[in-house]
Amino acid sequence: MIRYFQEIFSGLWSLLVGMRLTARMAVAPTITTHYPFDTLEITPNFRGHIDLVINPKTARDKCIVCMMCQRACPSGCISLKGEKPEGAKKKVLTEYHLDFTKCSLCGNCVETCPVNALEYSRDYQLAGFSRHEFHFDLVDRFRQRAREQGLDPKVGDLTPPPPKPPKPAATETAPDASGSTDG
Amino acid sequence: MIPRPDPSQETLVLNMGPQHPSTHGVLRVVLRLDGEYVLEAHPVIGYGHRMHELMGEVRTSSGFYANVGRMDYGGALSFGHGHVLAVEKLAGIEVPPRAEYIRVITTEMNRIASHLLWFGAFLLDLGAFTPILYSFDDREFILDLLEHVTGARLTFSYHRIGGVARDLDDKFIEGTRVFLRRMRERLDVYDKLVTGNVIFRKRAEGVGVIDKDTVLKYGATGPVARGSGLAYDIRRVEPYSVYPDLEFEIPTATEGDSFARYRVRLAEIEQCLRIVEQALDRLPDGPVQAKVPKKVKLGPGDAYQAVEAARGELDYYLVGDGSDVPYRMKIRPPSFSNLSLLGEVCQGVLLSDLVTIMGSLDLVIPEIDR
Amino acid sequence: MVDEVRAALEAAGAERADAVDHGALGVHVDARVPAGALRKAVEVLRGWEFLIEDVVGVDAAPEMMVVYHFNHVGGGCRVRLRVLTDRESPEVPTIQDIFPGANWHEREQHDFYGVMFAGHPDLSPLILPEDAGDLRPLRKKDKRLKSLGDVLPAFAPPEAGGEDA
Amino acid sequence: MSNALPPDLIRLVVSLAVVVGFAFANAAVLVLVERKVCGHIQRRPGPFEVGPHGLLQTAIDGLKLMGKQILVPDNADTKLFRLAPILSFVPPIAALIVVPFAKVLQVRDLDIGVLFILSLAAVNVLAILVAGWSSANKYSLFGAIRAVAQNVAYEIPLLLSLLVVVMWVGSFRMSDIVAAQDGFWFVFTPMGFVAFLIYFVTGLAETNRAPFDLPEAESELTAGFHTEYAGMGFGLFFLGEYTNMLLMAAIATTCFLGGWNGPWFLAVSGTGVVATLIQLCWFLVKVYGIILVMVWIRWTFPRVRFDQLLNFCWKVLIPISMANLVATAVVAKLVPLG
Repeated sequence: MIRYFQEIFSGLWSLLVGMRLTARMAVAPTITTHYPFDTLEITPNFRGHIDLVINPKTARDKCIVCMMCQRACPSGCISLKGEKPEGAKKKVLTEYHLDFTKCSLCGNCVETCPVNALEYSRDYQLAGFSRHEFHFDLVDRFRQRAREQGLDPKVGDLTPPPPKPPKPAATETAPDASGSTDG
Repeated sequence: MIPRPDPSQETLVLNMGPQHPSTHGVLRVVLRLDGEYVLEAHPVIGYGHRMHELMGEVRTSSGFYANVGRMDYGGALSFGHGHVLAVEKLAGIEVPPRAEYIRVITTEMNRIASHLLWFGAFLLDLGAFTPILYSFDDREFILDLLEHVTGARLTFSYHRIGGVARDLDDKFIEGTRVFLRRMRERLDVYDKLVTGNVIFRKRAEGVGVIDKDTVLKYGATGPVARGSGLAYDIRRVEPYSVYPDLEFEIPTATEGDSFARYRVRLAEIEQCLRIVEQALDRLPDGPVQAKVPKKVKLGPGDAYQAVEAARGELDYYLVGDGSDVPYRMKIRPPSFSNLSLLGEVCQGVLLSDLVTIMGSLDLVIPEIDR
Repeated sequence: MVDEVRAALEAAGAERADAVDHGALGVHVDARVPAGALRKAVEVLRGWEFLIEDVVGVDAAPEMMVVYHFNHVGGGCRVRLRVLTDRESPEVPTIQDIFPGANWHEREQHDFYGVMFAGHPDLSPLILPEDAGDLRPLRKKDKRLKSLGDVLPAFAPPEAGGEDA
Repeated sequence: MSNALPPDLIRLVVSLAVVVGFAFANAAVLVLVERKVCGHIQRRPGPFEVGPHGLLQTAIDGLKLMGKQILVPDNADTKLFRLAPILSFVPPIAALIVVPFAKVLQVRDLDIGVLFILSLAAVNVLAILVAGWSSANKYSLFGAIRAVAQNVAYEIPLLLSLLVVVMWVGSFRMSDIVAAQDGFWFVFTPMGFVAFLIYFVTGLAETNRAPFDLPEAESELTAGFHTEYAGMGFGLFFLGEYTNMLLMAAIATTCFLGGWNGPWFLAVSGTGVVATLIQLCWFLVKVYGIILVMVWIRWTFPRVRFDQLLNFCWKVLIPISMANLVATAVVAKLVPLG
């Protein structure tokens, strides 16, 4: 009989303890962010989809069209094309397509790139009405982003760069070899 | 054999799932009910099957690695840890100690996050709506930290064969220390709100008792085994990584009921905090990435790597044929075995208890389906 | 522990049960068991406090292999049983009555490889859809198929007995 | 011409309109209160976008519900399926006519007021049963069965705890009960306090509020009896539920917390406009105080299990309320009240 009442009272007490806690929480300040008006700061390390690195001096991309990223991609979502301008030694990137619908954000492309021509974007508000909106044309994005930075984008520019004489053999990084995996 | 309606009996066949609030994903449980009593429970899995094992056999190890986190969205880092360890074992790659410490720190943080996710979801199954928001508050803290170091919040893709993708920075270390202090205080909130609550105790105590023998027969692991009195934790029984250097206990409970599993998980959060604290203190300097050949050749031969994921023992069985693509990759996810005992445990329980039991097993369906 | 288990497995009919380097291979005991002796060997393990880990099929050229993993709850003794079976019509006895946990693992391997587990009560598709039929997704196509000896040196030509322990 | 309509009838119609309006307004306010309280307990602001601090959220939600298509499942019993929501919200509104909001603010002062309210409140279970049965859905049926078992069981301690008050006052009439508590509320007597606690718990169960929300237990039965309802059908169930809550709180206020009486030092017992307004304020403060606690409880506790719910009723609530009733009988005999 005593245990019967004891159980009722201890049970009631445990309920009151919980209610006191939620009451304290109810008067505590809220911890949420009022999203569309107020956004959290996003970490610089955020790995979104990939983008081409803009070289701010030349307003060019760094890509050497070595196809390493395309080969490293486990999902086959990268396809790129390059052309050799007349008289130039290196290829110039003309097309870079990322099929983001298939991308699993593993980062292999960025890490295998021998010249660090790829970077992660910090786009996270990705939503669209059709899957075609996620077939990114990175060259196009490059142009837009460069303009936003006040540069005149020279991506896919097939006219050979005029200032050749100053450094004849300095940037002779071979497009095929030695991608160390340290990032 | 899936129960079918039988007009000769006064029983009801109820399809619970694949869309049901408490099956946590696309799990379907076919029940034969007598009133509210469950006569038979028959889990049907495979709705989220993506054939990860086949992908493991056609992709290189580093290419496949991104898939690993997709299996267990709750504890992606444990899955990644197991995968890189297995590959490194078969390829004979030495990992720098700093990288191994970083792996342990992040994995344990992820384990806490996973347990917090479970905590909220379990209470949601029992009809308490508020605890999930409190635990998500803490979980957000972890995810923010992990996002800072790995770049993603859920599918981290952080490990690399022979190391990790990015070194820890001071912001992460400081943030983690803040988190350790904060989490210890928050455990008190959970105790007050949930552990002591009489309704919760009545709902969880004595419900879904799994005895030791059932655990052995079905190969259940993780908190399910430890809640039944087996101190079976791969981090201790088969130490890997730097766990032998760290001091921590394996919390167990003997009752084997849902409440025991609940207690084990909460106690594990505390132990994870201890591990993270020690690992941070001992974090050695050095590189975080070993030199690995461009093509990581596997085998020939086979290797088995067991790690303790948040839900139990996770095993990778890799068979290599000398190329950089595994010949066979078998993943043994913990929830697979943990779920398989549901049919045996759920005989004669109430429908509400079935929800409790499923919740207490901490099922993650994508890892079962793979 | 390891030696006892080895002895018991050999007594139960295992062709060979070797102690292998756990650090390098992840198991302590690597045993090769003929299909006929599998159930006996598994019963031996059931007698001790072993828990079942998984059942794995490995498709290879002359014969395919079904691998069973068990672990002792105290640690220090992970056992691998390898059973070879015919590739065209693979069949091994079921162990689901000894370790009920093997039920799902066997069904899964049946899904993936078409291995018949003789005596299994219900080999309906577990993970694959019900209408999967004879899909058997993990069966290697001819191009990818390798001989067992190439993949696992221990199973290389009969004269090579060198175990990598 | 002018006496064609008796003034009493006009009064009744007007009052009924006011009561119905009040029921709707109450539901609108309570939905918002519930979401706001829930939000703050969970450390988020709750609805925030529509109107200042989200005050108009319910209005928008109501509009949305009205705009939605009314879906009737194929196998459902269409007539019953449509009847159920109406059955759920009309009786509690009808019951409001005997609630004394102030000394003169009462539509009808029936001499069986308490019985009238309880009998109308009990129709709620019928609505749930009809809804669950006619939906032709197994989960709905489970919800309906649970609701019937639960409400039938909890009706007993509910009545027993109210009988304590009735026995004391010697009348079922609401105004008598309030009058008997002038400056002396029943909740401050030992028997009254126990009866109040029991009444509160059973009230939670009768209105299917958490932790006794088994008929709609969402983690078990997806949404229980209203799984198949969408649009305004669902909205009417909501309306009924919140009106029921109001009713339960109103009875508790009337029977235990002194009705429209203020605390003894602030009691105003006149019949003038100002006095009536003060009395109304007191009444509403008490009613919404009780409802706030109900909401607070809902967002704090897990749900009980079905057998525990019934065990709790039969093994704890009924014996205690019986004993309480007997004790009251003895005391009332020894210490006659007024």
